[in-house]
Amino acid sequence: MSAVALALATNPGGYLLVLAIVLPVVGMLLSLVAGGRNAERIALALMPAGLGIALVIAFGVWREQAPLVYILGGWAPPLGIALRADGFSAVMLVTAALVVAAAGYFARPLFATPPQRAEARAPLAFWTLLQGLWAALNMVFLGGDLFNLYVALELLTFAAVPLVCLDGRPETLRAALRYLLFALIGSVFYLLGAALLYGSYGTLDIVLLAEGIRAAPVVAPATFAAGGLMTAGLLAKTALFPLHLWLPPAHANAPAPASAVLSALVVKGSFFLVVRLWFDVMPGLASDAAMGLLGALGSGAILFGSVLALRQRRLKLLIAYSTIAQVGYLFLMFPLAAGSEPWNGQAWNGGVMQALSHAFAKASMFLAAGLVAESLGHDRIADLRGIGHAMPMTLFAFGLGGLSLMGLPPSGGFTAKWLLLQATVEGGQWFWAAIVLCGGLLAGGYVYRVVAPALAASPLDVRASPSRGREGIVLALAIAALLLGFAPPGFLGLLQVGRAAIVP
Amino acid sequence: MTDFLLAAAGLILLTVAVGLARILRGPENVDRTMAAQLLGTGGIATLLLVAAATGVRGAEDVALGLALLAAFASVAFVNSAAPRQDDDP
Amino acid sequence: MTAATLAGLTGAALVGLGVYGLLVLAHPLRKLLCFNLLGSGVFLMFGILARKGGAAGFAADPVPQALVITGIVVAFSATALAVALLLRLFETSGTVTLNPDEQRPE
Amino acid sequence: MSAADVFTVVAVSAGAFFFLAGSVGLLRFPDSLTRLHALTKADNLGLGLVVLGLLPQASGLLGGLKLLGVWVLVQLSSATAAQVIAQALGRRRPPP
Amino acid sequence: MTVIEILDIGLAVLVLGVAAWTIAARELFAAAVGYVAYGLLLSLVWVRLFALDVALTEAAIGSGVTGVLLITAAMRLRGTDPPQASEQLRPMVRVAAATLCIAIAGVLAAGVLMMADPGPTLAPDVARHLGETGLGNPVTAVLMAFRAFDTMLEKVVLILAVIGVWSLAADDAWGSVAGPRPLAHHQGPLTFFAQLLPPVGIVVAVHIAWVGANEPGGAFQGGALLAAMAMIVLMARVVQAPAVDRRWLRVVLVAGPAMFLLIGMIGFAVAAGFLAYPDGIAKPLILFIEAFMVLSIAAVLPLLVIGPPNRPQAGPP
Repeated sequence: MSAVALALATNPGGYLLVLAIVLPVVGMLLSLVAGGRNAERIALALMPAGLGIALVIAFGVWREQAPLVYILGGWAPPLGIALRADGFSAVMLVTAALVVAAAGYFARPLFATPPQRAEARAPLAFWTLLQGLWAALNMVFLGGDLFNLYVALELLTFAAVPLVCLDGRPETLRAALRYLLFALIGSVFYLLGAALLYGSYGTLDIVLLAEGIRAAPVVAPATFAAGGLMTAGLLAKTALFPLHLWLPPAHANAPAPASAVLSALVVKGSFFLVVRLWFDVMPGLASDAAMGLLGALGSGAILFGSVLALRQRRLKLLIAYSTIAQVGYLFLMFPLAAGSEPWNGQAWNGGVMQALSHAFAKASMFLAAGLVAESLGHDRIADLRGIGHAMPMTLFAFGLGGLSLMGLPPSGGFTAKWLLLQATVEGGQWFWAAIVLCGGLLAGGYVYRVVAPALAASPLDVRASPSRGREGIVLALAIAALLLGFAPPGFLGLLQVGRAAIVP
Repeated sequence: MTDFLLAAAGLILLTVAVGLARILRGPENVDRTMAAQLLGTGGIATLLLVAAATGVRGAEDVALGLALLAAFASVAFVNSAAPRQDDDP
Repeated sequence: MTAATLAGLTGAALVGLGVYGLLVLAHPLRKLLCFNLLGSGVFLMFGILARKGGAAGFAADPVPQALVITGIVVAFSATALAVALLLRLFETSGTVTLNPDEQRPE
Repeated sequence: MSAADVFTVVAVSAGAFFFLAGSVGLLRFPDSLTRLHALTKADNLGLGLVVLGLLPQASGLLGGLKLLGVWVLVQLSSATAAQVIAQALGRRRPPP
Repeated sequence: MTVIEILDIGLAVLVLGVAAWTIAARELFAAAVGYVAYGLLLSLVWVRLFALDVALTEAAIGSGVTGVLLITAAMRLRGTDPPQASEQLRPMVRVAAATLCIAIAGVLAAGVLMMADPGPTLAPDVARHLGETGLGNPVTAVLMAFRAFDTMLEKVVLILAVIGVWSLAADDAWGSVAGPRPLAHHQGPLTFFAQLLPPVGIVVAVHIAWVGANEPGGAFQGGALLAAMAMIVLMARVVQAPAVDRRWLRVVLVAGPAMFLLIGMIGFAVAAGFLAYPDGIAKPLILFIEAFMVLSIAAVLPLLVIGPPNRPQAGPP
């Protein structure tokens, strides 16, 4: 059977993809009906189950060395909708399950229903929205249809925006509203692009579109317009420089577990779709100039985000600006792996590894910052002297996360940046290497700014020490980022499952 | 016959548009609310005429829906223009 | 010129108008109105696809029509959420500006 | 042209005329309240005649009933709207 | 040029004119009213495109429900427009923005003019498989069968939006009645209207939801009209909105997507898989799901319009 025929039929194990999406949706609906403390119980109970499903999917993709496919309702595309999991989807599913679970268990004391009440506003909203967000992410990673992915993107936005302003302060409301407007405009542009593609090829299915574009004697001009519009919309949602303005206030003012999920996963959702677009929908159309532009914007993000991170006075804002910089690295994979260059697996692996390691590292750092803010009542960097002695485990986790951002061994960030560097050498595109190295140095600077004074022996008034369990969660995430640095070759092979079918 | 119905639809749309231009300018919100009301009636008439002329099925249901909603803008306006309980002296 | 082409051109112009309003209007409710104009322009683009895809006894391709219906629902939910956010912002701070410079300094 | 068609032409023309009259009234009358009255009267008559004219063209009994339903609903809506708008006007500007 | 072409051009000019008006209007309220008019005109355009299902949706949502939402918001935000001088743009920026927008619109217009006619279509595929669903309305078949997953998730989007709106409540207002503080005045004619209209409206809404299987209409349009009736009685204060923590309200909210999911999962056991319907009983199953969806939509839309609970529980002031 041809690769296209394989992508249009359900294969064994495909039903797991349905479960990965339906489980959190059911959890969300049940949580809303059951209400009160049950919302928290349901969410926390489903997290291990969801992680299990994600792991089984990843194992299935790795064992078969081929994508899992499920045809919904038995209606094959172009009429119906397919769900597909390639290697990238599989690792993102596992990452999302791990980070969501970590944020969930971390959030328990923050979003517990007060004992004297049957139900309270913030806890109910948090636990239902968290599950909704998780479902939306899984949909983004598995969707095989551009309009279905539009619905997934909107679901993601609707779950993410209210999480920003759960505390109801004007600053957070303003940040949430700005975030919402950016995200909505981004999705409309995405939808417009999808319309143009349907008008040219009569399908919204990713595999069929790629096939149609490849088979067309002359590529319709609308295809390029669609690519541009969809990319622009998705970049606004990913907060790629210079469309990053909404991100720092939103991510820095949200409650810590929400910040962790937003920075680690939500921006990756729209990035994932940019990758889908240029590597799966229109792999042959990625011109060097367009991919170079994406790389240049990424480079701008790395430098700009890092420099601004160096200048922040609040810890959470520093971490938020660092997200802008780290998102920039993701876009270096476009000039290196797409475009006219021969398929460059190292650049692809580097980009994916960056997405994974940043997810764990950034989640760990935001949660660490949350613990610091809870213990001190503030997160002013100038007043963090001595925090390393008061909360050694938290600071250690923060430092490990920082290691990954800098790209120092041993860490997933190191592997990612090393692979990207190797790809620049192979492709002869040296200038990107300078950006990677420069960004590493700047990251070193802003991490040092926090860690060095924190290690000073200085008395610090700590209101309440965090629980061991929550510090453990923060450390576990940092260790996950570290362990990615020891990923065996088989793991890197998993990342490329599904590529062979697309790239001849 | 078809052309006659379409011409009538066009004429009604035109008169409604002229009225619309006059009252959307205000000066008061009441005038503007009336603009929405006017367009509702004229829009339904246009819809029915166009549907009859082009033979599109199910237009009566669209008209019914629009007719149900005809007073919506006015009611919403009056509703939110009324003072709230705690504004009362 | 057919009704479909005309609707498509209207859609294109609406997209332009919507983006213009989003760029130059400061009030969040105005931006939201423009978002809806932009959205309906995009839906009209689907409309021309539907009409030009009329075949097999259908006056219009049903698939883009179904997508537009879903799209209208999603756009409405987005508007409702944004309006609620905006009203809450107004209630808590007395202003509706989105300008971060007017946030209190940290 | 059949008798039904003649009926349609006459009734729809009359309807369009009332719409025209309503808009002219709108441009000529000085204040909101009189405009409101001119408008609702003319428009409802206009819509009523259009509906009447389209009845012979309706698809079956149900279609005709729906057309009449549309007219009744619009009557009800615009009467209510006129009333509540007039009340709102009165509340803001008490009569001298 | 034929009459219909003149009419189409006139309609397009009117749509664009009203759209431009909503952007240029000086006052917030004027812009909101302009949008209501715009929504109505747009549903005429959809009738001209022979997309009656969309026209119904646009009439109910675009003009009706969104109109109420925007008008109410504009009234509550009186005095916030025009913005401070600091937010006024320099003319150069305006010109640059206009240039960009004309470029975007130009590219899209070129795309429209170059589009193949007849264009690519899935209509034959829909026609081929329509029989398997037992439905006569192809749009309903796409929404409820071929792309049922989208439709189910769209209902989840609505529920997430409700949670998002409710999450904006003040902490001490949780558990109280949804929506802002009540109005002081009950208006005689409004109350009468709100008692008379809903029975008629319910009949129309159920009719439109029911015929949706074969004619234009369907669960969403019917549900939206039902929601409109709920909004009328809420605005006229004939009934009060329910408190947000009522269990029955939560059940009604999730009923649509939950039933969709449940029957979808049953498909694993008795049909071709998730969201597949067993042969022969697809139509009754779809109508069964739609009944629950109508209920959920009728509850969700008014809740989204009236906003978060806003009355402290301590008791009336």
